[in-house]
Amino acid sequence: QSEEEVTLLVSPLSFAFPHFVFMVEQMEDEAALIGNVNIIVADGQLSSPKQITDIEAAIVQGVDGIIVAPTDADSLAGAVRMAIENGIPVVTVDRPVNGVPDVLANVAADNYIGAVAQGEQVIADFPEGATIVNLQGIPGDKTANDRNGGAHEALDAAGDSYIFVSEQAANFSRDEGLSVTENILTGLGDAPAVIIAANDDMALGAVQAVEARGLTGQVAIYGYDGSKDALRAVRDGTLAGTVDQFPGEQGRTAVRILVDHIRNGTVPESDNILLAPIAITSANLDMAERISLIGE
Amino acid sequence: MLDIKPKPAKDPVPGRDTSSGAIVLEADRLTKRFFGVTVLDGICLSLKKGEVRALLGENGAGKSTVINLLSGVHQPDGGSVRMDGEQIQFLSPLEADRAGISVIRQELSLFPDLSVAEAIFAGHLPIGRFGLIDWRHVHKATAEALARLGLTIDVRAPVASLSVAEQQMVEIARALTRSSRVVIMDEPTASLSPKEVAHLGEIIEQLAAEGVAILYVSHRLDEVNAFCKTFTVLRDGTAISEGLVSETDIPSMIRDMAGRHIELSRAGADRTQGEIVLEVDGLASRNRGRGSRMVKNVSFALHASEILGLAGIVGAGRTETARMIFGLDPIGEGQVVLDGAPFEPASPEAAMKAGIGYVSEDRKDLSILPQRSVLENFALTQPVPARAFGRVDRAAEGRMLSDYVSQLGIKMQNARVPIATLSGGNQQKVVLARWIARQPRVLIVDEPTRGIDVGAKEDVHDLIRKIAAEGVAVLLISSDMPEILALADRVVTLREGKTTGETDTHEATAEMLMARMTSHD
Amino acid sequence: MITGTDTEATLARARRFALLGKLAPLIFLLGLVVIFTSLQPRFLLPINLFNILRQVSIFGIIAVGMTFVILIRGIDLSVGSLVAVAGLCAAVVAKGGIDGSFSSDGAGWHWSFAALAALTAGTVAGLLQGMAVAWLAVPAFVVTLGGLTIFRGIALAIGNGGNIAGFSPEYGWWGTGLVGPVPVPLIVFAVVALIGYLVLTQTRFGRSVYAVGSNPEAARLSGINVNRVTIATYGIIGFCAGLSGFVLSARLNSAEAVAGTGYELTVIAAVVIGGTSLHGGTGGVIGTVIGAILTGVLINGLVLLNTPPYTQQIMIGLIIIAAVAFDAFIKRQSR
Amino acid sequence: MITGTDTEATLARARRFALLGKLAPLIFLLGLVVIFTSLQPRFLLPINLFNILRQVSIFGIIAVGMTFVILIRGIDLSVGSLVAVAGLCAAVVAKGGIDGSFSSDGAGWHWSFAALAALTAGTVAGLLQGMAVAWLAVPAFVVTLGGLTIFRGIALAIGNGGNIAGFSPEYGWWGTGLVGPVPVPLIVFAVVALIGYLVLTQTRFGRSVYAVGSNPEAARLSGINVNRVTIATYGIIGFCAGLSGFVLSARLNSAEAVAGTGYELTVIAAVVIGGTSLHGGTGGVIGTVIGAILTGVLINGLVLLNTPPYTQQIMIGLIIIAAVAFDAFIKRQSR
Ligand SMILES: Nc1ncnc2c1ncn2[C@@H]1O[C@H](COP(=O)(O)OP(=O)(O)OP(=O)(O)O)[C@@H](O)[C@H]1O
Ligand SMILES: Nc1ncnc2c1ncn2[C@@H]1O[C@H](COP(=O)(O)OP(=O)(O)OP(=O)(O)O)[C@@H](O)[C@H]1O
Ligand SMILES: [Mg+2]
Ligand SMILES: [Mg+2]
Repeated sequence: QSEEEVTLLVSPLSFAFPHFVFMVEQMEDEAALIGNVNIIVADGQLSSPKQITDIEAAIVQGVDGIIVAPTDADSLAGAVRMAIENGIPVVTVDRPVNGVPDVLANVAADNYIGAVAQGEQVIADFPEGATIVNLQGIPGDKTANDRNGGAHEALDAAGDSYIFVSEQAANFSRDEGLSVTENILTGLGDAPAVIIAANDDMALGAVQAVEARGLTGQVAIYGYDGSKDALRAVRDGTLAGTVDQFPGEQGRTAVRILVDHIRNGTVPESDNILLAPIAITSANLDMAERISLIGE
Repeated sequence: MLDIKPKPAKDPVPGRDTSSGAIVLEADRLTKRFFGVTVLDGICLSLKKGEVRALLGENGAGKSTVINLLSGVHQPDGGSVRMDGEQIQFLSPLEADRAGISVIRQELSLFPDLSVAEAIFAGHLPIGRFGLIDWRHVHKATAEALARLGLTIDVRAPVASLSVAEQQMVEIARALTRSSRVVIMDEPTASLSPKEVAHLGEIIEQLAAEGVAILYVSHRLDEVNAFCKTFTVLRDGTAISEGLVSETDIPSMIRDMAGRHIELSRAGADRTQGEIVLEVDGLASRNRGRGSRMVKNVSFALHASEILGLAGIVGAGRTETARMIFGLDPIGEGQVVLDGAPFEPASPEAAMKAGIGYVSEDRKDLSILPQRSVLENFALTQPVPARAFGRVDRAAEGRMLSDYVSQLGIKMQNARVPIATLSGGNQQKVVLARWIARQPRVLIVDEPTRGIDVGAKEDVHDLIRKIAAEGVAVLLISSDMPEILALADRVVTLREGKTTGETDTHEATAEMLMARMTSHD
Repeated sequence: MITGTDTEATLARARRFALLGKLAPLIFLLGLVVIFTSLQPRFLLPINLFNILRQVSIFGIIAVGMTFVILIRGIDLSVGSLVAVAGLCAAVVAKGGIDGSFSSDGAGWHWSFAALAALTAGTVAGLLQGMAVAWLAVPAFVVTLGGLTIFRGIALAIGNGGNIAGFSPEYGWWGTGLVGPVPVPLIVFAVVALIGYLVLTQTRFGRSVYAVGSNPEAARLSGINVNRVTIATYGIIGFCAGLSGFVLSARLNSAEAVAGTGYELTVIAAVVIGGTSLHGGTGGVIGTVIGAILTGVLINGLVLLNTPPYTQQIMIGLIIIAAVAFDAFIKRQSR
Repeated sequence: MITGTDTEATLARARRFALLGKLAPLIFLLGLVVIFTSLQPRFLLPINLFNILRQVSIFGIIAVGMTFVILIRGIDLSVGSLVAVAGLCAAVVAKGGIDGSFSSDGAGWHWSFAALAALTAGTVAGLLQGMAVAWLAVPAFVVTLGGLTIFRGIALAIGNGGNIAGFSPEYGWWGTGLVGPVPVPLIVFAVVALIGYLVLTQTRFGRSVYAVGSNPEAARLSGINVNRVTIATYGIIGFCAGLSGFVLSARLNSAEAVAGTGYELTVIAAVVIGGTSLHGGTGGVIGTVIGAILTGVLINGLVLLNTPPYTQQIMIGLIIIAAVAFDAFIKRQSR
């Protein structure tokens, strides 16, 4: 086993989402574990051109490998291709890039599939049907679209008894999750049975709005991401569930595959490693990746 | 000083101009209201080919408003404008401009960032090959127009670097390059010294000879006498009289304007000159990036209870001297001594603390807060101490303001209207009042009666004499020679940034001062 | 000038018109309320009105400060990021450190220290920006655009991209408490607006603000220390942003690094809708309060009507333009 | 006034100083390049320089248009959203319809029609905003803030929130092609900048832009049709945003509804760094090109130096402020 020094660029689509902050932390941890692996991080700031810029700069810099969580599956193809042409192996995490078959591997837990799991959890908890409020992420954002699509697929297929009574964008923020939910609750008159949110922050905002209206316990709220706050809330019963797509495991796997390839030329058995996201409720709380972090 | 020759009366019918030219522009019963207040009430006015007509009136009489109606800035509420006998409506200044009317506005309206040449040609830049601008022509024509006015400015210099008077000349040059049929001049000489005024007189004569019709607004009646053939007097928005200049005299014009008899040039009050308060010794401005320094060597002493005149032609450096004393510009060399101690204020705030006040010559850009009320504009220098917690004492301010309103005859609806809605002269009075109310020990007034009518000018002069009698040391910068002679106790002349002489006013004559202001020895 | 033909009646008419000009934003707001109520009667429920006002309070507090800044012809694009920094500063103090790095058993400080931390952070940041504007002669747009990026970076660094959550009930009271039926943030907003109003209309400093905005050169020539007024003004908006950040963190029971994103534009819109001119010198706090409420009503009403998100964005843009166009139109008419 | 005692020498000196004032952004840029190169020699590799210039081109094209708008004292916050709308319009035409709703076997149109669609969309949107500014007397800040929201909403509606991807190689050439070693977007940028420069300095329209920005009232009184100049100017920036949207979609091989988010501030920063005053009337395209490159160099250099992400944001903010402060300082000295 060679111990040559390896430098990797990690380019997550945004550093303002705890999901990716955690993922990168786990990558750094894995890199330290392996030894002699340096990780450079670049913030994609939710912008394809910015991420392309970062990758191009990394190519110039001569990194040994690139791990990218692309903002958009199509837009980054050119930059990724350029990296590979320059002999730099690329692993995608979170979602693949389209049209570049030479990517070493894609390590992902599909947002769409995770949202399907979220929807199915709702169906499992409310077999008779439910009125549903849907809090969406930033309009146009790929993650927001996938999570919205997945939830719809599961719930729309489950029949007419699952009714979306209101769907509004709350931009992944707790602030807007709270105020939008306040507004929706007033507009509806009858409280919905379920609120699903495309991330945990919005879900936690919704929890507060529901509490303020004295509806605690009457509305089941589902988040997405399995963040520390959300896991605590699930434990305490204020949140009905969340979805974990194992960002840490994704990150660690990606680092392992890439470093292995650079040092030993190993090619992974499959170039598409999919982790199945799962819905987390109080019943399976211990399966959540960040459960050890939430303390008592 | 102007050489005023009485014109021979060649018109037999009094009040009617029978010169051969056809009527070019005519105002027919124009009426205008602002905020429901009638400002013009059925004004009639006509301009013939080659005629030079004076439009006279007190501040706020409606002169500028007539001009605004004739040039498409505002629309009349009643009446009509005719050109060559045909009724015409100018919806914008653009249309009036196209019809051949060019206007020199009362308030400077130039382009600070553009070069002199471009400012003169703005909106009319000549096109050469490939639809691109013919810059050679622009620069040549500008140099010519400025030369006609006896001015040598770098045509590529930005307008912002010119003094107010030079900007005024650029405005005039702009109207001259247009080859218009009608030229309207709204107080073109308000900040000009005699030399430039004389130049303008020649040009007016020339234009009239070429058949251009000219409407001329000025508060300097000797100019009116020299330049104009006919006149119209406005009072309170109505045309009170019109006729031939040659058949009237200044006192009766004044009587028409004011509706009362006004005594001109009353003798100065007896004052006993006090101690030296402010002394300027070998002052020079700092040498900045562009050009050379403007103030090179200025010295004078100013006593309490004295009015010291500072005379000079455009660009002599009077304003810059004042700015240094008031802490607006850094001092290059020499020193200012206040009460026997060297004094170098870092800011106007510091100068004011030391008891100095400064009324700027640039009313629009440096003096008024256009959108704010008359009261706030008056109180800007904080003449009334604040109450607890920094609260302003509006009642006391209002009482103080109303004193000045009656003393200076300021015309306004009430103290709450924005100052921009007052006529130019009335704005000037508010600005003066703001400084006098502070009761400074040294007051520098830069062109204090710029744009102020004859009657009010006397009121302002009286006020300046009064504060001088109360012990204030007044430094009077004025391009208006009669004003200096009437008001100042002593006169210091400047030329090209250097002091060229000092005289008691009793012993001074206009000719002698002019010589010191201009001659190269 | 008043000529003989003018009666008291025409003068009174002129005054009424001028008043109408001031009332334009209010009229527009009432029109909006009427439309929303007719389409969705629940709009007028007291609970909904308090919802709107509670939501408005958070950015309304900043809008009061923004009124000062815009009155002196300035602008502050950094407020959103400052809200995040202030909230996180408060959270760090309240938790006795960054979550995880300190004991999580809540060995933190009293809420009042947390509030003080937020206010101090905001004010200092504001003053620093004011100094850059005044002394370095860098346009406010650029300084605060830099601030927007810098403070967001700082917020992300403090929270390590995430949030700090879970405060004491006393802390939380500032965001979620009620006094009678009235939400606490609304009371904070009302107090800030009242003080802002009094300072602008009754004090020398307020007058200087208008003077500097109306004609900075004239203000300087009249002995006003323009730099000092400028710096103070940015200090004020920094204070307001800090206060807002504290209240927001209390309301969310969490201080996020991404809090306040995009607030700058909402807040500026509220001030301008309220009739304060971006050219400085005219306007005031009353208009700003109306403008902020109008913005809140708009967002709430569209959600209540269940407008699809994309359509909502289009409608919000159009209505904001319409509100300001209406104001401009009335002002032109009343001249 | 030049009096007799002034020699040619002092005049020449004055001109040299004025020149220095114009060169300030360039000096700052060179300083930055020197620092980055000394810390990371790879910075100067041709491939990196072309990378920077290719990246700069996309928003540089818009910055040329923004120069016009800022010169007339305007501002355009909607450009980012317009980039998205234009890109999506081009994509819809190139694909012969919205993905899925039409046959996906590529029964689309030639890239030239796609480009035309993008340019038309941008120009029309720009003209509409210009009309609102000119005729409704709504401040440009408000109109284009509304536009920012409205056009983003439209972009989301066109793409139904998603993107439209996969164009013909000829289409893609506009974003990724090379002419010799020179990237095509860079050539587009250079051509746009050259035309912008000529229009501003050599044509009557260009000089009217300066006149309107320097003193709109005086411009009106000089017979310049201020409204027409205003509307044309917003049409120009709309055109530029449309062009940029087309090139960006070609570069990404995908038109996204979220494309161009935040461009407005980057573009305005580039223009101001380049020495164009937000008060209108002074500045020009040469400065803007330098400002845009400076912005690009900054982002690229910080990444090459491995600056941590949060620190990067803080540095970018500080350096932008420093660049403009340097410019202001030099200009003050040379006055
Ligand atoms: N835009 C305006 N809004 C309101 N009132 C106005 C406006 N313009 C002029 N006025 C009023 O109309 C009257 C006439 O003003 P005008 O400027 O025509 O006077 P003037 O004769 O030119 O005076 P001066 O010699 O001081 O320049 C004044 O009472 C003035 O307050
Ligand atoms: N900011 C400036 N930059 C360069 N030159 C200037 C500046 N301000 C004034 N000047 C020049 O300084 C000279 C003196 O101007 P100043 O205003 O002091 O003269 P003045 O005697 O008051 O005459 P005026 O009647 O023109 O006001 C003028 O020639 C003017 O061009
Ligand atoms: Mg007038
Ligand atoms: Mg002067």
